[in-house]
Amino acid sequence: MEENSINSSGRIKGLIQDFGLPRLIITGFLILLLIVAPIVGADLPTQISNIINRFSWNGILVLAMVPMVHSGCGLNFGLPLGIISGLLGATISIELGFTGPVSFFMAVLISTPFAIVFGSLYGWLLNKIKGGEMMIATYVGFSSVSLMCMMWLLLPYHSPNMVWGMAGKGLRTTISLEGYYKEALADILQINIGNLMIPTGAILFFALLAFLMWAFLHTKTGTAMTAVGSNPDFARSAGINVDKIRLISVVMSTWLAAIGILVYEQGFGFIQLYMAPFYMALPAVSAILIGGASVNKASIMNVVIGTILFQGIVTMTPTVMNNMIHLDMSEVIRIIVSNGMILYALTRKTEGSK
Amino acid sequence: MNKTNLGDIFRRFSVPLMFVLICAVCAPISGLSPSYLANEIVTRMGRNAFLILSLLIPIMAGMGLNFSMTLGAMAGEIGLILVSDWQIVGIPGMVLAMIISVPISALLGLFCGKVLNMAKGREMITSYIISFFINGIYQLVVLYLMGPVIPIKHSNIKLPRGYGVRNTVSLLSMRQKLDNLIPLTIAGVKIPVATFIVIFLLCLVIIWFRKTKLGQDMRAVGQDMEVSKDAGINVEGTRIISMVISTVFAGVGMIIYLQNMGNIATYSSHSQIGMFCIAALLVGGASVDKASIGNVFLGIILFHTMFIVAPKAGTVITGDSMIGEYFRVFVSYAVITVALIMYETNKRKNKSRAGEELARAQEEENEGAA
Amino acid sequence: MKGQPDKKRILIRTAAIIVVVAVAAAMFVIGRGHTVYFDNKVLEYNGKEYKGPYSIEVQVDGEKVAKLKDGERGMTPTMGQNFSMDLIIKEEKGGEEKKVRAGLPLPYNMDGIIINLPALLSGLPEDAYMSEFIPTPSDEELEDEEVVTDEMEGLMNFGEDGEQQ
Amino acid sequence: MDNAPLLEMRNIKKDFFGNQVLSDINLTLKEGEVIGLAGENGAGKSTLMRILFGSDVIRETGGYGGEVLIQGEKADFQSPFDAIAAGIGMVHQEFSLIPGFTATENILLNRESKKKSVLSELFSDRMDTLDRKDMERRAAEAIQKMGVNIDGSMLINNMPVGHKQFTEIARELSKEQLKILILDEPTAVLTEKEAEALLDSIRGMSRRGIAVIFITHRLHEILEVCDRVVVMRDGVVVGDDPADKTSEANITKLMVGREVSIERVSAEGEEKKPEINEENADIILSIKNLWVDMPGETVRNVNLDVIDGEILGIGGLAGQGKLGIPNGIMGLYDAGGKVVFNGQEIPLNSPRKCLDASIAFVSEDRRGVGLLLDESLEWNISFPAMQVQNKFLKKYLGGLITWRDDRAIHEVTKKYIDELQIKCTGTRQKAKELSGGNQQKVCLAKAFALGPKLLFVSEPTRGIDVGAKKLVLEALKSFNRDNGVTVVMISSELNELKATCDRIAIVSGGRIAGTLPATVPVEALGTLMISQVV
Repeated sequence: MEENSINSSGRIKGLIQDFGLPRLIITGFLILLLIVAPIVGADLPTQISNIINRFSWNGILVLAMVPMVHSGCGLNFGLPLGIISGLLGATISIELGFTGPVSFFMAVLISTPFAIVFGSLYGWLLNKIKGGEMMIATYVGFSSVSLMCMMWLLLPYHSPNMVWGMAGKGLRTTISLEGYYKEALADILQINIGNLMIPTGAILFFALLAFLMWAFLHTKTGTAMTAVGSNPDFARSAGINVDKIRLISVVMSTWLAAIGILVYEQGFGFIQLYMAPFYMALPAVSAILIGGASVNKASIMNVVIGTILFQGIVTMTPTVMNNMIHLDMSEVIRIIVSNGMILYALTRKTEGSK
Repeated sequence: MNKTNLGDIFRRFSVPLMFVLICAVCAPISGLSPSYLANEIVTRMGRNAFLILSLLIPIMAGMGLNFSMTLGAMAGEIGLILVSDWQIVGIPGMVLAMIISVPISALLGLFCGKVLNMAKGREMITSYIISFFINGIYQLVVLYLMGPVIPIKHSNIKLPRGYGVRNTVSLLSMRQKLDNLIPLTIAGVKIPVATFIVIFLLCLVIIWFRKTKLGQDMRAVGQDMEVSKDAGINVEGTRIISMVISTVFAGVGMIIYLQNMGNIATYSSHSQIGMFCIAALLVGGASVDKASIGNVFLGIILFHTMFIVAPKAGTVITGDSMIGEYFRVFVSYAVITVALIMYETNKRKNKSRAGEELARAQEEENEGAA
Repeated sequence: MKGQPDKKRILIRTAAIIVVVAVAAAMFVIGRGHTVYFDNKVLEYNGKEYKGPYSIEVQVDGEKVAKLKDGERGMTPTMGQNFSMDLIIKEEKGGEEKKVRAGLPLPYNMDGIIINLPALLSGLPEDAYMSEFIPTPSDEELEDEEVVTDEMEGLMNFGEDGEQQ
Repeated sequence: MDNAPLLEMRNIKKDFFGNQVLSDINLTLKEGEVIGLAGENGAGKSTLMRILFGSDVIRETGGYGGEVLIQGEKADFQSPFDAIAAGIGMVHQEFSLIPGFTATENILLNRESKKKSVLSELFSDRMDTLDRKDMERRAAEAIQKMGVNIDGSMLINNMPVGHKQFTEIARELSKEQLKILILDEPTAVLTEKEAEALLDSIRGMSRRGIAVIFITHRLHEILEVCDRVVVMRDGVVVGDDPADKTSEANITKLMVGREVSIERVSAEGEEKKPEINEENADIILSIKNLWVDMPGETVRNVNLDVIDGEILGIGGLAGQGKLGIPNGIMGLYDAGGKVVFNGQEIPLNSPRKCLDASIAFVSEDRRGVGLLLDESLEWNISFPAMQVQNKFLKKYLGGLITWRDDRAIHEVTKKYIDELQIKCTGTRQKAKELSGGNQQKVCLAKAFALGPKLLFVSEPTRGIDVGAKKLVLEALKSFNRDNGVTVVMISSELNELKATCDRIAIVSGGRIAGTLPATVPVEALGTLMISQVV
C-alpha cells in the first residue's frame, strides 16, 4: 500500500509473482463460482450482496492482524482476547441500558479500556517469549476464552434480555441485538437495488479504520513498527525501543479485534458468548494470508483482497454446489482451503528478517 | 548454586504441585467416594495412557508437543469404522482395525514430518494447523467418499442419504473387550488387566527404543540439528521417522481409547484428543523438550482426578454445574499455556544467563586489573 | 557385499508383511460377528409340519441367552464362523428336561441368521432351518440426521460425551 | 608408492567469484609430521583446510584447481564424509558437540557400537541397540590416546570449555582410520595448563604416526611443537621452514608482509592533514575500562582516547575483540565501563543515547543489523535519522501527527545514491537486491544521513569487491575531511588501515595492545597484533 502509484507495469509483474500459486488457484476458483452461479440458477445479485455483507462483518477482524504482523509478532492467533474485550463492551453497554445505535457507540467506548489492559498484558507476555509468539498466542486465546466462560456465568449481569430466564443470572449463549445495535452501521446510507444490498455504513466504517491504519503506518511510529517487523536488530541499532513498539502493535491488534467483533455482531444480529470466540482467529488469519500477506508482511490491500476472497468462497460454495450437484461440500472445502493456506504460509521461509 | 537448583526444581514441578493442590481441595468438596474415584482413574488410565505415550517420541526428537497426533487418531477411527461395517467384532476387530490404521497413520505421519521439516522452529503451531487441515481431508473421506467410493453397507453406519457416516458409530461389539479380557477386581476397583499389559509393553518398547541407534540419533537431533548433521546423521529423515512412529502409536492408542468408550463420535472424537493428551502430559511435569514415562502416568492421575472432581466441586460451591465444567477446560488450556511460556522464557533465560556470567567474570578481572 | 544382506532383509520384510496380512485374514475369519436368532416356531417343510417343544433354553458357553416358549424368538451376538449352543428342551410344561448340544457353521455373508430350532432338532437340511434375517430399518434410522462437523464440537467435553458408563 | 608423502597438495588454486583467495599452494605432509600453519585472517588458511576437508562451501562455489594426493593417490572428496573416510580429521573452532550428551556419546556420535536387535533386519540397522560397554571402552581408548584425562561419563553441559575441546579431539582420535588431524586454533579456549597438555598430546599423536596440521595465532606454541612452520599471506605460501630455523619475529614478518598492497589513498592535490599531536589534541571520545560481552569478540578493560577530527583505526585478529568495542559502546551487546563523549558521559547499553549524542555506527553485520533487507533504499537510508532526529517528517495538528515525508526521503536517498555512486534501479529498490558493495554504501549513507560527530565503521570493506572498497574508503576519508567528522574504523586489514587512518590502535586478547601512528611499518603493527593473543 505504501508503494502505490510508481512504475505500475513493473509492479504488476511483481504482484503476480508475489501472488503465489495457492492464491491464484483460490482467485480462479472464486471467479469460476461467480460465473457458474447464474448458470446453475443462483441469483447473482443476492450472492454478491452476501459477499459484500460478509465482508463488512469480517473486514475489521482481518484488519486486526495487520499491526502484529507488521511488528514481527506473527499472525495473531490470540485474536479471541480482543474479541473478549469487545464482548465485555457489548454486554456492559446493554447492561447499562443503552439501546439503539447509541449502544454500539457505548460498546466501542467501554471495550476500549478492556482492550488496552488485556492488550498490554498480552503484549508484555509476548515480549517475554519472542520467537514463540504464535503458539502461545493460540493458547492465551484459548485460556482467556475458557476463563471468560466462567465469568459470563459469574459476573453480575441482570439485564433480562441477556441472562437466562429461569435462573435470572448468567448470560445466555446467544443474545439477540434486536432493539440494540443490530445493523447499526449497515443501516446508514444503505443502498438497495433489486436484490443487491450494500451496507454502506459498515463498509465506510471499515474504510475509516483501514485508512487510519494506513495513515498510522505512515507516521514515525508506524514506520518504526514496520522496521521492527522487518529486522528487529536493525531497529534496535537505530535506537528504537523494540519491546515498546511491539507492545503498541499488540494493543492495536487487540483493540481492532474488539471493534471487529462489535461490527461483526451488528451485522450478524447476535452476540455469541462462551465458546464462540474460540476459533474466530483462524478464519481471520487465513483470510489475510489468502490476501497475499506472509507471516511478517501484510498490507491493507491484503486485508481487502483476502476478506473478499475468503468470504466469497465461504458464501458462494454452499449455494453453487447445492444448486449444481445437491452436495454441500462447502464446509469441508472451507476447512481445507483456509487451513491449507495457513500451512502454506507457515512453511514458507520468512525472507530477510532473521 | 544450591539455592538456584532448589528453585529450578520447584519451578519444574510447579505444575504437578499446583494440580495436587487443586485435587486435594476439590476432591473432598465434590463428595465423590474414594472407590468411585479410584475406579474412574484406573479406567481412564487404561483408556488414555497409550495415546499419551505416543507423544513422547517427537519430544525426544526435539519437535515439541505433537499437536498432530490427531492424525493418528483419525486413522484409528477410519480403521474402526471399516471394521464395524465389515462386522468384525471383539478383539479380532480391534486387531484388524489396528492393522488397517497403521499404513494410514504412517502416510499421514510422513506428510506431517515433511511439512514440519519445512517449518523448522515453528513445529508446534504448524503441527497444530496440520491437525485442522487433515481434519478437513478426513471429513472429505468420511462424509463424502464413504459410501460411493469406499463401500459402506450397514445402515446403522451409513447416513440414509447414501453417502457419509453417521455422527456416532456404535462399537458395542467390541466395547471394553480388551479391558475385560482378563477380568480382575481388587477392592471394588475393576482393573483392565489386558489393556495395562498392552500399555506396559509399549513402555518397554519406548525404553528399549531409547537404547537403539535410532533413539540415540533422535536425541542428538533433538538437541542440536546442526551438529547431528555434521556428524552424518540424516536429520530430516530422523525427524520424519519420529513423526511416523508417533502417529502410528496414536492410531493404535485411539483404537484402545474408543474400545473403552464403546462408540465413535465420528466428527469430534479426535478433534480434541491431542489437546487433552498434551495437557495431561504437561500436568505430569513434562515440558516441551523433556518428557518421561513417569510424567505420563502422574499426569493421567492428576489431570483426570481434576477432570472428575472439578465439575462436582464447582456444582457444590456455586450451585451451577457449568462452572466446574468450564473450570476444568480453563485449567487444561492454562496448563498448556503456562508450560509453553515456561519453555520459551527458559530458552531466553539460558541465553542471558550465559551473558551474565561472562560479564561478571570480566568485572572481577577488571577489578583485579584496576 | 551389498547384495547378500539386502536379499535377507527383503526376505524378512516380505515374511513380515505376509504374517501381517495373514493375521488380518485370520481376523476376518475368526472375528466375523453374526447375530443369531433362534425361533421356536412351527415350520412347514416339504409339506410336513415340524412343531416345536414347549420351551427351549439356549445356552452359549454355559450362559443362558434365551428361554423360548413355543412361538417365541431369541437372539445372541456371536463371533467366528462356528456356532455351538446347548439346548435344554422341555417337551411339555413340567416335563423332563433334555439337553442337546448343537453346533453349526454360519454362512460368512449373512449378518443376521435365523435358526429354526424345531427344524434343526428334527435334523432337516440346512436350507430348511436357516434363513437370513433382514432387518427393517426403524423410522429413527431412516430419518436423515444433521451431520455436525463443527470444530467446536468436543471443546467442552474433550470428546468424552459418548461415554457409556 | 610407499615413499609417497602422506599428503601432498599440488598447485591448489581457489577463487570465490573471481576473487583469487589461493594461488599455487604446494604443501606436503609426512607421516607423524606436525606442521604449524600461520597467517593473518583472510590469508587463506581456512580455505585451504576446507579444500582438504572436502567442505560443501568449496564445491558450491565452483570447486578448486590443482590436486590433493593422499599417499600418492589423487583424492577428490565430495563431502567431509569422504575426507573423514580417507583418514582426515578436523577440529573446528566452533564446538560441534551435543550439549546433553556425555563425552563418550559425543566422541562416538553417529559411530556408536551397536548390537543387532530383533527389529534390525525388519526395518534397518538403525534399530540396532547401542553397546554402551563397548562405547565406553572405545571412548576411553581415544581419551587415553590423546593423553589428557577427561571424564567420559560427564555431560558436555557441565564441562569446562577446555574439556569440550578435548572431547572434540578425542572424537577425531577415536576414528580408526585417522591419519591427518587438522586443529584450527584449538588452544584459543584453553587455559595455559590445558594448552600445555594439548601440546603434549600433539607430540604423542605424532609419535603414533598421525600427522597434525596445527593452526594458531600463538606462535610460541607453533615453535614448541611443530616440525615445520608454513606461513601464508594473501593466498600464497610465503614461508615454509623447519621450526628450529625460524623465530617468532621471523614468522610475524612473513605474516604481515613487507610490501603495502593498497597505496595510501592520497590523491594528488589533496592537502596533507597536519600530523596529529597526541599531547595537546582535543579528546572527543574517551573510553575507560570498557568490557563488552560480545560472543566471540570479548572486550576486556579497554582504555582508548579518540582525538577530535582524526580517523582512528582499530585493528587486530578476528576474535580478539576489536569488533566488540563499537558494538559495546553503541549498546548492541552487554557492556560496562565508562565512555565520555564531548565531555559528557554516555550511558552504555542504550543505542538511543549514543545516537542522540551524535555517534553513528556502521555495523560489520550488514545483512543482520545494518539493513532492512526487505525494504526500500529510501527506508534504509532515512530510517535512523527519522527516528532519532525527527528528520524527514511533517507535522500536522500541532505536532500531534508526525507524518513520514516521503518526498524528503526520496530527495535525500537520491542525493546519497549520486554521492556514493550506489548502483541501483531506483530509490525504491529493495536493499536485498543490491550487491555487497552497494549495500555497504547504503549503510554508510544511513550513517551519513544522521550527520554524526563521530562515526564508528566496522569492517567497511569486508566481502566487497576492489572497486567498491576504494570508493567506500574514499567516501569515509572525504566525510572525515569535509565535514570534520571523527571516524573510528575497525578492520582486520592492516594495509587498509594504514592507507586510511591517522592512528591505529591494535587490539589483542580483548585489550588495546598499543596505539601507533599510521606511518609505522606494518611489522610493528603485526607484532602488536599477536602480542596478547588468547
